[in-house]
Amino acid sequence: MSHAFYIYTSYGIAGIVTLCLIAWTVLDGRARRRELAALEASSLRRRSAAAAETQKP
Amino acid sequence: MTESLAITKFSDLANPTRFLALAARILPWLAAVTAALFAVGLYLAFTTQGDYQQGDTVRIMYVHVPAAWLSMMCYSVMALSAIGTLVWRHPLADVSHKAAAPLGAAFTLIALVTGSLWGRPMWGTWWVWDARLTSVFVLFLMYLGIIALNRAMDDPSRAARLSAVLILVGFVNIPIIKFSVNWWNTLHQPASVIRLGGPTIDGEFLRPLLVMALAFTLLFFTLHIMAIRNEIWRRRVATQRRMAARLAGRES
Amino acid sequence: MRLIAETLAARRGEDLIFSNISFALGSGEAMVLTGRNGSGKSTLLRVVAGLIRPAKGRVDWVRSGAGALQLPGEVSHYLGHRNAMKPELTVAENLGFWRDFLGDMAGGAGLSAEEAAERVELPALLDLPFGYLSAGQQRRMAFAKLLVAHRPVWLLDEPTAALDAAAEALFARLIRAHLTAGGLVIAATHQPLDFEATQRLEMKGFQYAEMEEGI
Amino acid sequence: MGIIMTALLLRDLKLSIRAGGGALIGVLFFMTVVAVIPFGVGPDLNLLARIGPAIVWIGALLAALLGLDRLFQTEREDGSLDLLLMQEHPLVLTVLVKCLAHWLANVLPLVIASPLLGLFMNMNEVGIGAVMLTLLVGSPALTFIGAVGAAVAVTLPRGGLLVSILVLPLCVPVLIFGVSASYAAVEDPAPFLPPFLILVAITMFFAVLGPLGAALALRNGGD
Repeated sequence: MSHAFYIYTSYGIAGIVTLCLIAWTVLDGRARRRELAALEASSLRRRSAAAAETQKP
Repeated sequence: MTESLAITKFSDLANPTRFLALAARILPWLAAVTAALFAVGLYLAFTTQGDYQQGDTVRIMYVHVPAAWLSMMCYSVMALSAIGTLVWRHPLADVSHKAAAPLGAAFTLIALVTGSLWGRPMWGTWWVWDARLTSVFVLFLMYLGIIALNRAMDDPSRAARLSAVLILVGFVNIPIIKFSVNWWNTLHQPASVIRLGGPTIDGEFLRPLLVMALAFTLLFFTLHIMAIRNEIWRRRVATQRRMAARLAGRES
Repeated sequence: MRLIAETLAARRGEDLIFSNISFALGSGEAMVLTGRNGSGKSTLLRVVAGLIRPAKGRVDWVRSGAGALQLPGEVSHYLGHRNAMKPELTVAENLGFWRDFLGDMAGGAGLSAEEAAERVELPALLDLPFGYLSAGQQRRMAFAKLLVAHRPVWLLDEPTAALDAAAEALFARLIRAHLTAGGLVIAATHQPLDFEATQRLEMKGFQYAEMEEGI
Repeated sequence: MGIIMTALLLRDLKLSIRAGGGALIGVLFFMTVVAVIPFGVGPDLNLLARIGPAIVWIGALLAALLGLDRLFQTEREDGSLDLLLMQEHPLVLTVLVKCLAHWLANVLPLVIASPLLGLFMNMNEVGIGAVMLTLLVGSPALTFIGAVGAAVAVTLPRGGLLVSILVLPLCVPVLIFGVSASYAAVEDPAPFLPPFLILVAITMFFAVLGPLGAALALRNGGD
């Protein structure tokens, strides 16, 4: 009485769902971190530009 | 465990920045332990003997039961966080139940699919409106409803409070749903269906089951902490963007 | 290129809003609509844009040289009270969409989203969702929409409402540039804008006699 | 023209993904409605299998109408509708593309979810395939008919319910031929092809009539 198909399918689906979940969490985290870094960089740029302008005159 | 303790007891951890620091320290260890447990659990799951009655399909239980357990535990975690949101107005609690909802939905989905795959050779159809399966399906719909509610609102703190109310009402409702589904089911058909699991599990099956359950639980917490972190970052991005808009207005 | 209106009258529901309005506007000319609230400034602009059918009279877009006949609305930009931008999308996505969707008319070229944002002096906000912007910033970005696709006629309904003096001057500058390039502008405004209006049309509503005639 | 319409399609798809999960809500409604039926009629698998195609179709019909009232209303609220109306390219085409985007984002997920619900209703493989195929072919007609209702109700403050009331009677032919084609695939004596081809014809007919009617309504509903 071997039900290999059902067993492997259920492990396979469980694995796929879990992997998708992990991948989604990790990728979401990376995207957020990238956005934060970009914002950080742009605010730094703005701040330094503002500083340069105040120094000029 | 870490969050629920953190939420209720240590107000130090109220600070999201502290949470981020703590998460960064814990996460690698948690992930490593989870991976190790999964390795052991999967090894045990495929090497133990099959049941003489259910045959090899009992191996499906090693995934199904932990997923079903998680689907309920996750809802409890969300209910705790919802209390945190409504009673203590804890910022991390807001984030916690929002982050947990997709995880709960995913594990419930695994429980449903594996249950259906287990039932196919047992019952001869993919789906039976068995009391347990039906309750899990209703739980799945509730998870999706909470996710949809969270997505439908712009303002995160308002969304958190409203979905907290929904979560708590749902939590109170769960026993009633379970009872009525049971009643509905026995009303319509005699208990001819083989119950999932049951008390006749002996040690041979218990060991891989416990290891897998532990592995799944740790996986949930790892992902939960990561998702909370993502959510905190997402909110920071949003606030910084709004700030950038205001700053740009002032400069020009 | 001329925009000609003859004995226009318009109703909203059963109410007659205005009647017997005629004007002719040529290339490089601007007309300012003045008048108290409810005198029909917005309605006139919407009639010219083709969004409301006039109860009487007609508006024509006459172009020298042969070419396909076009409705006035099709050669116009319309900046109404609402900004026609989606709060969920970023400013760049909004401007990019209108640039692709509106397309350029013959005789001019639209700017890129970046250049347009540069013109309204808010280049830093391109990547932010439109909903994050303040009311004044949103209005400026809505104005930038006029720059991403070329249209000879600009119909502006209270373009500077809720804007500070600096932004008003900016809008006036952009309107002057459009006029110098041979464009036409019809603007309804309360406060005087700093560009040379060749025509001024004071909306007075309607005369009772006309209503009794049933126009 | 291609660029213009691609831009509109992409924008509408982006909006439906970003603006708070309209697609998710439709699928969720579909699942909930179908899942509630067994609680009403009881878990008798044979009965469920018999009524399955009809239930899945009705669920999909209701879910497809769910987000339709917002099709033009969001455009009107932020003023975009004025600009869509003013353009030189035909308004019918704009409406058609908006319908297409709405179908892709909100109705196609229903078609994809329908086999799952077929399993819940204990339908066999052929029946599930037939329901999915008829939904795939028939559901665009629902969107096209719905677009007329959405355009008529665009200026109404609470048009949502009204759109459903206006549109449901017009959807009856689609439902009749969709369900009868699905049953014909399962039950032997009835031929599958005639009702299926009529369904295809209905969809193609409304692909023309729907956008025309909606464009006409939008032109006349302006204020």
